[in-house]
Amino acid sequence: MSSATLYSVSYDLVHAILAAIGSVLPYPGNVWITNPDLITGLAVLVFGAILLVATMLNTILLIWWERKLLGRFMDRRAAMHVGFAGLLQNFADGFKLFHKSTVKPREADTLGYLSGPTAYMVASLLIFGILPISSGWNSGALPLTLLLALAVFSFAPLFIFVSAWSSNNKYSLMGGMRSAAQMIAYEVPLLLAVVAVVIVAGSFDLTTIVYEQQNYWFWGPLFLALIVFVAAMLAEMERIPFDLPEAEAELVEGWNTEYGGMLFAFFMFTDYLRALIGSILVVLLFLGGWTMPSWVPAAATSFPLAGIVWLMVKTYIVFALFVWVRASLPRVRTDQLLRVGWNRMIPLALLSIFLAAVLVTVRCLPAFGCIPSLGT
Amino acid sequence: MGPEELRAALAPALGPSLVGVEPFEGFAARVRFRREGATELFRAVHGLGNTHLSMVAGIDWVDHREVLYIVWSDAAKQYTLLSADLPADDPHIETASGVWPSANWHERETWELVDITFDHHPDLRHLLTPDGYEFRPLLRSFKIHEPEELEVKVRHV
Amino acid sequence: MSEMWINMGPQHPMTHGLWNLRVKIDGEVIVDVDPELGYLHRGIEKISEDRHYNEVVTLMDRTCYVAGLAWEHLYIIASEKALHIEPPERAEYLRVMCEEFQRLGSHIMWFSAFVVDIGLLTPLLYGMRDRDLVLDLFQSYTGARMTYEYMRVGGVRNDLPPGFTDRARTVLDWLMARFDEYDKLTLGSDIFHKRCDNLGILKANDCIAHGVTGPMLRSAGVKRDLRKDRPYAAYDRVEFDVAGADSADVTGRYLVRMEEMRQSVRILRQVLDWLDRNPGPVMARELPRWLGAPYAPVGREGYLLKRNYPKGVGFSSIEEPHGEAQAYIVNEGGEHPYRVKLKSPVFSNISAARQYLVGYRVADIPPIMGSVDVCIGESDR
Amino acid sequence: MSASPSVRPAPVARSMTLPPESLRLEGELPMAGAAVPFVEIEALRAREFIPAAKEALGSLISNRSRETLIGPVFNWAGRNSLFPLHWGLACCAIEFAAAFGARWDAERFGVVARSSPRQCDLMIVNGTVTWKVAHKLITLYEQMPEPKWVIAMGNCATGGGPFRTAYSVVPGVDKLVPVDVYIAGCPPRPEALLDGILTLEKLIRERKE
Repeated sequence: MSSATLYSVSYDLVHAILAAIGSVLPYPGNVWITNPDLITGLAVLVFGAILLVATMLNTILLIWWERKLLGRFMDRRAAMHVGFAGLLQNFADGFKLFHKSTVKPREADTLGYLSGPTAYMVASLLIFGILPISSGWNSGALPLTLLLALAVFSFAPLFIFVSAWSSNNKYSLMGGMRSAAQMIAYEVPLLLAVVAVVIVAGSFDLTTIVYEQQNYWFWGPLFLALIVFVAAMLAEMERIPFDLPEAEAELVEGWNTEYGGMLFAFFMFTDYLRALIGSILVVLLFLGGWTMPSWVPAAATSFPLAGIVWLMVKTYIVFALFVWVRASLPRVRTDQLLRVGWNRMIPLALLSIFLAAVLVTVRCLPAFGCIPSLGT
Repeated sequence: MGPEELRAALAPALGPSLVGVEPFEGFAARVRFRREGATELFRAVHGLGNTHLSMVAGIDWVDHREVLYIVWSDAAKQYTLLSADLPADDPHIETASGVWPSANWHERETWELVDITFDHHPDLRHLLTPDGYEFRPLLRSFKIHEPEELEVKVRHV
Repeated sequence: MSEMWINMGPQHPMTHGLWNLRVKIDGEVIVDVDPELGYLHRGIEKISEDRHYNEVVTLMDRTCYVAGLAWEHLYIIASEKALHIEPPERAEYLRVMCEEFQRLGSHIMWFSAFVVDIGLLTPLLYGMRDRDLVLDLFQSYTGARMTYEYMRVGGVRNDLPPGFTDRARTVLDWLMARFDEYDKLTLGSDIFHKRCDNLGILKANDCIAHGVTGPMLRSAGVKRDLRKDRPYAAYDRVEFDVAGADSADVTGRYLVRMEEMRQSVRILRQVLDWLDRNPGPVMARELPRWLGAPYAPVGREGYLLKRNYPKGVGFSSIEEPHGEAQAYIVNEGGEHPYRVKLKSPVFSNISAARQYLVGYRVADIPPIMGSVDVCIGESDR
Repeated sequence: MSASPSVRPAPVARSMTLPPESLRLEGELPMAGAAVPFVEIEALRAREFIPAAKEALGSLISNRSRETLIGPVFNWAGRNSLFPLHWGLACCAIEFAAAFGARWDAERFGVVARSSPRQCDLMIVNGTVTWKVAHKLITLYEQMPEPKWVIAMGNCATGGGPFRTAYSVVPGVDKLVPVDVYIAGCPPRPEALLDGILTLEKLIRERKE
């Protein structure tokens, strides 16, 4: 792959612009404006802005993708009159929610009510700073990317609970408590399933994990871990069949019952942000990230930004599977969900760790396949 | 079970409070009784296999009011109609909800719409009309009419 | 968390109508419930006292808005008895056809509402789609999708349009295939069984004591179906089986309703064949003049003409899609009924809410109440 | 510059640990890492910040450009994403549900029913309003954030319909909340409901902010 990274691109961009401005400025302005510290600072800002815009566009596209898919599953056509095939529908929703007044319940706790959704969104956006989306297209070579991403990912129940508690509504409170219990219960199998991947790949760095899969994607040998990871991820993303916190039938809208306007948009947006993160993590950990098998013609993998394109294609396919699950499964109950989490998922995850350890030792298992790149 | 058998079965337990048992279209019989013997009648009818009470209704006949109970027997596959006349100035009768729990809501409804009080009812509250609603709409004296022009004032709190 | 009361309703996605379920919960466990009705109390019984016999049919459609024709049928049988009028046989078959199609429509609507209570979104839309086919049939011979005003004292308003029976058979074939698809989407899923088995149990004794009827009662092992036990209209001339189950839980009610829909299709096929073979009049020949036209001149006070009218009491009891519905009509002469008393099965089924809700969890309320099949229009009247 | 008294105190240099002039290269400015002269400014408290920022932003955008640039965007957004309140009053609720079904699919126009009034901007009164539910309807309306609209669906919501003479029925929901669009029919067909929603979109388009 090319050696360019998102950061280097933004650095070069800022440098070129500032140099151009500096060349026409008189002394001492030209020296001041081409100062390397300034360029670094601005490059970080530009990097962040590009990432933010790309993330937002992708999330909105993801919402559109889900709405269209869900519509087709339901034998109807979903949004189609705003923009081409309804592509602008979610922009309209966003602008409208931005424009609406925000009603704060009189008895609500102001600090928690306002900061909860904001922190929820910011914490989820933070993960995109460290997710590698193609070779080198990340903020830098952090050795523990995966751990950091999952750590930030698991902040969410706290913020959900804060906003649910402070909105002073019984439905919100129950939704928030369910949400916290559910996320904490599924945090453990999620991390254990990741441990299996880490054992095989030998690194916590997502980039390394992806490169380990260049010859053989992990979904075959680590199928059990994939199942546990996807199920736990569904619970973490709070989607059907695990969407109890916002179970529409009994708790009106769950923990965001009292939220309207922009703060509701934050919640809605962040839910899909987390869905995007979850899908990307599935692709990175089990489906080879931005790499493609060798039988794919070279022309399809060598054009500029091919890595990102392939990663996003896989991500959207994985998300389509999540939508398929949503369209065809009923919702489970809280106690059943927690029982499945603690009684089934954790033993399965431990078993998958054991299998991974065996795999690393013997390199080949008849039923699970071989990992040729192991031990190199 | 025909009217005659029903009379034979009910008469010993009820005595004078049984006014009459007569044939009635759609029912096994129509049992007319006085309100003094209501509980005994309910027990006796329930004992004859009429385990399902399907409705309680009140009719305002202006000079008096009538309360109706329709019960169903799964064995005979027949409905039986029980009816009692109540004076219009003091319409009350013993509740049937001790014998048939399903009478509970029907009696609440009859109380609030036809103004027949059920003594010893466990929970005689408004059901269909709002709490504190003073009118008894299904009385003949309550006339419905075209609504007047009205302006609702909303007090914002 | 200590015990607290929460209001589920009147605006709540669980209610499927306008009522309020006050629930006392301890954590997630239901300790006590108190249903609150009356938000849709429109005084239909009172307005009926001010309407011509045929005008009351308009109100009956709106009494239960998912089973309008069944309620028309209920009212028409009672008022015909009160007025001593016999409908022709073809009209009786047409009414049976109406009621069975209405049962299909109502049960499919129930299916749509029930599956969304347990979180299944797709079958909701499938149900709405298939219900529209039944509504199209209604529209082709009554002219309306939901409020039909089709039945009249003494018969029905009009005969079927040409080609109707073939179209109806096509729809029935399509629906029979869809019922298997519904079963696959629900019964085929382990989560459905985890959610609905042994949930909301109401045993036969409690059902009878609390006046619960319809599919809820039949799912508890009591095969009481008024179409079989006390046949009305043409039900004694068609063959069908009474659906039943023994589990007395939500799954049992689901199975009973699905089986009832299949039996309805069976009845409908027989009725359509009969209708093809036996053309004839659909209104009684000798009707009083004032019944023929809904706006015939009346004496100034109404009672002036009273002595010319027959008097009587009419009672009818039919197996409505939700259960046993009854009408008790007092005719004291005149063009308006003196008293119309309607008994709604949903009213009794909700009144037993404490028996089948207490002890379960908050998350169980939607499936249980969904399996009761609440229609507030008829319970509040 | 001018002699007028300044309200704001003049900036005061606090830290004067600059390197001596002789050690500084020509043209170099003190940057991060070196000691910086600390300039005291009036700190705005967080609560004052929001109105101040709004004022500053408002002054950046002239009224005219607000009308010509921003207004249409929000107007377009508002009219194309109407979230009705998910509730059912009576008969019309069934047709309301049918309008979201597979055959009519109101989501094509961006109409998605939400259960919480806080997230809605359209209340479709789909059925008979009784006096018992009247104050709850008003509460729900009050809970919806501005801008909000009301559609009276069907004859009952418009004027009481066949139950107009009943003792318990409100003869028209416009007695309780302001209504924007009335839809005739008992009940209106789903097409009529969609037509009502599109009429409302037209009304919003012609509306001045």
